[in-house]
Amino acid sequence: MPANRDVALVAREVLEGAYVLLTFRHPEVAREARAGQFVMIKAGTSADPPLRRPFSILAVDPERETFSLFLKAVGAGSRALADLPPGGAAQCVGPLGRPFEPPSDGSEALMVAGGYGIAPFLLFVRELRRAGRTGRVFYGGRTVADLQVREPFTALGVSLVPATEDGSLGHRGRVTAPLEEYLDGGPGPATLYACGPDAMMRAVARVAERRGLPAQVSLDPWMGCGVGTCLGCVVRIQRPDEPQAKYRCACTEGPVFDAATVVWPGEAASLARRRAVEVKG
Amino acid sequence: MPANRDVALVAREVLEGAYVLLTFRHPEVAREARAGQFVMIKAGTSADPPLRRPFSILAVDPERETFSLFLKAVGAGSRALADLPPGGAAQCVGPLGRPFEPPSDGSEALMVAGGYGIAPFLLFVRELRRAGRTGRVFYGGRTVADLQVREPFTALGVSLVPATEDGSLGHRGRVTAPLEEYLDGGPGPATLYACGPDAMMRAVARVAERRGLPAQVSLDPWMGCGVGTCLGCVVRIQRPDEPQAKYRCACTEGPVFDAATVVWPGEAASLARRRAVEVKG
Amino acid sequence: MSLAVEIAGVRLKNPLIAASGTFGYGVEYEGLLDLSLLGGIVSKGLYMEPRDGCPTPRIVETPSGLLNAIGLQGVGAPAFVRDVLPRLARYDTAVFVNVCGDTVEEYAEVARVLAGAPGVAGLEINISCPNVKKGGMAFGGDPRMTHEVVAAVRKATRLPVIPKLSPNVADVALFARVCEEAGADAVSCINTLLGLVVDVEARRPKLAFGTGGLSGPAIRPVAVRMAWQAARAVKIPVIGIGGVSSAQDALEFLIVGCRAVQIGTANFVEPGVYARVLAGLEDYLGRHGLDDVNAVVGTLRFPGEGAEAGSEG
Amino acid sequence: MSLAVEIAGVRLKNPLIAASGTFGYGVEYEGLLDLSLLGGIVSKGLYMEPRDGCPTPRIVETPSGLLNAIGLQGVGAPAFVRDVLPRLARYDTAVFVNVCGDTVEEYAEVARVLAGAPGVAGLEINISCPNVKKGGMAFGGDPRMTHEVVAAVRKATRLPVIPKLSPNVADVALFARVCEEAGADAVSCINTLLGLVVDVEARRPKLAFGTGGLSGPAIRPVAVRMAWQAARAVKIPVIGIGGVSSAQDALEFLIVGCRAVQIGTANFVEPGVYARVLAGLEDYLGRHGLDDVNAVVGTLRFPGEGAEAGSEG
Ligand SMILES: Cc1cc2nc3c(=O)[nH]c(=O)nc-3n(C[C@H](O)[C@H](O)[C@H](O)COP(=O)(O)OP(=O)(O)OC[C@H]3O[C@@H](n4cnc5c(N)ncnc54)[C@H](O)[C@@H]3O)c2cc1C
Ligand SMILES: Cc1cc2nc3c(=O)[nH]c(=O)nc-3n(C[C@H](O)[C@H](O)[C@H](O)COP(=O)(O)OP(=O)(O)OC[C@H]3O[C@@H](n4cnc5c(N)ncnc54)[C@H](O)[C@@H]3O)c2cc1C
Ligand SMILES: Cc1cc2nc3c(=O)[nH]c(=O)nc-3n(C[C@H](O)[C@H](O)[C@H](O)COP(=O)(O)O)c2cc1C
Ligand SMILES: Cc1cc2nc3c(=O)[nH]c(=O)nc-3n(C[C@H](O)[C@H](O)[C@H](O)COP(=O)(O)O)c2cc1C
Ligand code: FES
Ligand code: FES
Repeated sequence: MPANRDVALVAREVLEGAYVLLTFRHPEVAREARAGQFVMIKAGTSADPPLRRPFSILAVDPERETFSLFLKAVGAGSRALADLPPGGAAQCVGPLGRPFEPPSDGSEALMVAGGYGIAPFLLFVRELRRAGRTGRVFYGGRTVADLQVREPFTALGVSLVPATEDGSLGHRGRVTAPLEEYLDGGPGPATLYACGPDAMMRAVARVAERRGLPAQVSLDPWMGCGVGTCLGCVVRIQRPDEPQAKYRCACTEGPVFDAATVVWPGEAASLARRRAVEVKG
Repeated sequence: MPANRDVALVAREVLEGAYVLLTFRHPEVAREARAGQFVMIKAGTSADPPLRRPFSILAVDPERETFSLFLKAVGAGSRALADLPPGGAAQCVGPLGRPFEPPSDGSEALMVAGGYGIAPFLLFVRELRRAGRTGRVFYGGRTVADLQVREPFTALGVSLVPATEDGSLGHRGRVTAPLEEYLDGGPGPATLYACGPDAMMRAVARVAERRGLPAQVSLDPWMGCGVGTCLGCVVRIQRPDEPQAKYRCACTEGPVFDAATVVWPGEAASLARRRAVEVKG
Repeated sequence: MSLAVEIAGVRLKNPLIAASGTFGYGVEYEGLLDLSLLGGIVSKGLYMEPRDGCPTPRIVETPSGLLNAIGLQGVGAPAFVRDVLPRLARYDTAVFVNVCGDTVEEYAEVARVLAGAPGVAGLEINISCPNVKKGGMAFGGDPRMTHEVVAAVRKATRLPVIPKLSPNVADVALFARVCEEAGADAVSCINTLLGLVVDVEARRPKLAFGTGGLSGPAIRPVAVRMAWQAARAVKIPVIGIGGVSSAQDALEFLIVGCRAVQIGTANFVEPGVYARVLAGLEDYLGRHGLDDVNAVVGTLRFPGEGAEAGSEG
Repeated sequence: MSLAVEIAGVRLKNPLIAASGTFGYGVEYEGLLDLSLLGGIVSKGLYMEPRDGCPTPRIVETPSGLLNAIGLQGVGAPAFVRDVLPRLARYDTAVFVNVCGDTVEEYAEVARVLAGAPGVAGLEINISCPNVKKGGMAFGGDPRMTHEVVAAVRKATRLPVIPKLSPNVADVALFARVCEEAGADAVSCINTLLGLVVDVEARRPKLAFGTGGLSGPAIRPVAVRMAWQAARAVKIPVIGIGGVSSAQDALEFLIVGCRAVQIGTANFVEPGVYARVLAGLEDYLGRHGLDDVNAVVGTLRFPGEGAEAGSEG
């Protein structure tokens, strides 16, 4: 059950490129969080900006009752969090949202992360491992500074394939290239998981569609409340049994959706195409 | 000439009782500040709270081009400053306002400070010393934690007489008691200077009036702009040559005023009484 | 210490009500907070039919505020009665329904559907809906249309009728009086202020719909002023709304004459807001030696005036 | 790259003007910033006689806003002409004077005093002043009184006449049209929103006067909406005002159709605001491949409409 709490910043590690690792004490999040879930959090009590912000739960420590975020300061809300002094106060509710679903038996989890989109996959890798499953991470960004959460994966023995647009680390170019390369190598059955910029998630969804693979994407629309009441976060989703797409709250029915049900902005809803995928997936 | 600058927090020392010492880089303030002057300063750029806050300039270091504040976190604006992380950004204009005027030749400066009202007197003591003059500080507060800026005075060889309401340091009771005691001892000519809570400043003004001593008080009305345009900081002042009191900006015509010209809220303007004082003073 | 208040014959255990459109149908908060903490809940706006709502973006933040154009996405009155009301029956809180309409007839129809349903404490009439017959002008911007809508709902039901005033008028007191004359049992004051935020890079409105309604702390001074004006103008109770997120904010509305207070945007910011505000109210009453929240209602001493009429409570 | 704009025949070197009552008489900022940076300055409101203004507190902060009741403390028009205008003559900026009156006749009289003075670029008519003959109701809240004041000033002077619209009306476009018909050369839009903040401990208004005018970032979405409505309603130029503190904010007003923008409360927050906003405007024009700020005026693409009429510049 999600819980709302005033939380204190327990630890803060400033990384390169406006990234920061923040750890807060929040027993319910620490105990219950599942991969793909998020918190709504806000530093202090100033009314400008007024709202909390959604961040994926990167890691939890149930014993210390803490959770951690991997956060990029991009605007006023994230900057206020990134600038919190140790001990500083935040308001936080979580864990929220629908988590990633594990791949069906025998299917390998191929995780594709862009920038801070790596965040939900650390918990996911641990969940997979607890279930005795395996996975592989494709991690993309503009430059090496966008790929800062690598050790925790390799420490768990998960293979992590980096890709940067400027070639500063790993494959030069889009992260979908090494993904396709891997799939071309003819591995066993696979399930795709994507979290990152919209364009990347669409690309992964297309790969999945083309290859007839199931895929889950973690969307990040703007969110006002995180609990299904502001109706600001709605995305168009069309389930196979539905005659047309419906607005659904990304905060409660997502953020993780079956990629085949997502009506991407600007794309005509091709139900037939999606149906076909559903049938195969 | 006052200057407006974006400043960075250079040093931060957290003291007891919600007090903090903050040091910022601001060449003009560091070079030009005089005792009793203040800065208008605001942490960050959030629009809530919207305005800067006035703080007395405690100390300057012209070589490092820095100045320091002695700040008590009481509300949102001061708390945001007190919580700035090192390197954190603030917006600051200064030095502003009318400084203390030195006592006339042969008159001893008796400074009466309440709580953060000590702030302007450290510069004042240095100014006096540069002019080969002497002074004496009466420093009051509720408890010892309110009297944290003592060493810098004693290090300069200035005698500092503490008074706390709970008796935790120095005289138990109001700070005006040791002041009156000192005056009863029949020192030479003296000029009173007061900065602190309104009630304390009124009490000092009454002592001055009763004893026929000149007095300067540093008022702290609410200030919106610090530069004479919002007209929010006005106080009623009646100069000896004026038939009635006028609203005057505490930010530009003050914050330091001749105590005899101040029309205290709720007090009928007794011009005659004040005139009498003026004549003697 | 009593926090109970009475609005239009409905007893609320405390003066805090969740505002329409900011609390879903209430059930969304089931896991997060105890709904029985609340004096009442106003459902989001309901037409007869389900609605899809506006395209996105639907919400944009502004300094200390929120601009929204949700477009009244909702399940429609019949589905609300069927699916939601039974779930809310478990909680000890008054359920008000926010009634919408494209036409005067639709308002009355929605009111009739709800009048027959168990568990509805009263109807809040959202007169800020666009009038489709009059080219989309809001009912609540015109005194005659306001009267017509309120009178039609009044005729359709014996439930308490509570029109919700629009702030986008010159004289909110006039509209409060019109509602009182048309048979309203109370008024809610205020709905959102019409606003526009421009995406300067794209040179379009940031909201897909264009303009939107401004809410949140930013509007509180305007809302308190209007609630004060409305409370002086009518004998029926006024429910204050606009930017409440603390006990102090709620007290501002009570002191200017409101019998109860709605909390809107703050639900998004802080799901636990009710417990905090209630604790603050109790603390205030204690510090002021009062044992009934009604004792503060209408106690504003306005410069040059005597105290406003005290509470009857 | 040209930032120059023209308002009512007056050429401004850039579209940024200091708003009345927030920049003193301009001379207060002499030491702090170069007044020649500004497109223009509007003096604080002037009646014929000097005024003491309201008791304190006169200003209270609100979330992202400021509520003020200064009471138009000022030196009066004759002293302004004698003491202030000569000092402003040194700067290369357009000086507008904000004209107040207790009666229609006083507005005309102030206008005449200023018409004869060198160095006045135009008159901004503060129609939000209380009408002493009508029990203190603001001139600007009534279309007929608005027309009367504007027409009287129009008759009294050949200087550009720029009424400043009140936001405390239902239909700001109507008032813009009334001003245009009465002979105004431009309109300023908007003045402050009427608000009330309560000191809950004392159960009195926080402002000594009672109610006050709300300004600052909090009101920007309302101000942009009203400026957009006014700009669509009239042919004369509209000067946008309300919560501007960045180039983006100023661009919002320009894009919805304003020819120039006033900066008010931000002067208190940041004396250096003009240089920063100007740099931001230049950066924006550069990034968008534009070499004239007039090219963005009125370029809003509103959903379901074509682009608004482009600029003539
Ligand atoms: C489920 C989820 C998980 C996330 N996890 C992480 C994470 O682990 N780490 C991380 O760094 N970030 C994460 N994000 C993104 C993060 O929430 C945003 O970066 C943050 O909210 C930005 O807030 P801000 O105030 O800093 O920036 P803002 O100033 O609010 O704006 C940042 C961006 O959002 C856009 N924007 C603002 N308002 C709207 C609106 N109404 N509609 C559409 N777009 C708008 C702006 O144009 C701008 O590009 C996640 C988002 C979601 C939805
Ligand atoms: C010249 C000068 C020098 C100062 N020097 C120092 C110093 O060296 N150190 C220091 O710690 N403080 C100093 N102060 C006081 C300091 O400015 C305040 O404590 C600070 O502004 C409080 O801001 P805040 O946001 O923290 O609190 P706020 O939340 O703004 O309120 C703090 C107090 O101010 C009152 N207040 C708020 N608005 C108004 C209003 N409109 N009118 C009247 N009262 C109002 C509140 O009721 C409350 O009691 C000085 C003040 C002045 C004028
Ligand atoms: C996202 C959102 C949706 C809203 N939907 C409705 C609605 O359906 N019906 C209604 O009468 N008011 C609606 N409102 C207005 C609120 O009920 C309330 O009057 C307004 O937000 C002011 O209060 P606040 O400042 O506390 O939010 C909505 C407000 C918001 C922010
Ligand atoms: C302290 C203060 C004093 C003001 N005095 C006047 C005035 O004398 N005449 C006038 O027309 N407007 C006056 N205004 C209104 C401003 O000119 C401006 O219209 C309003 O503040 C909105 O702009 P802003 O949000 O940029 O402040 C005043 C505003 C403030 C905050
Ligand atoms: S974020 Fe508010 S409904 Fe999803
Ligand atoms: S603080 Fe604004 S005039 Fe003094």
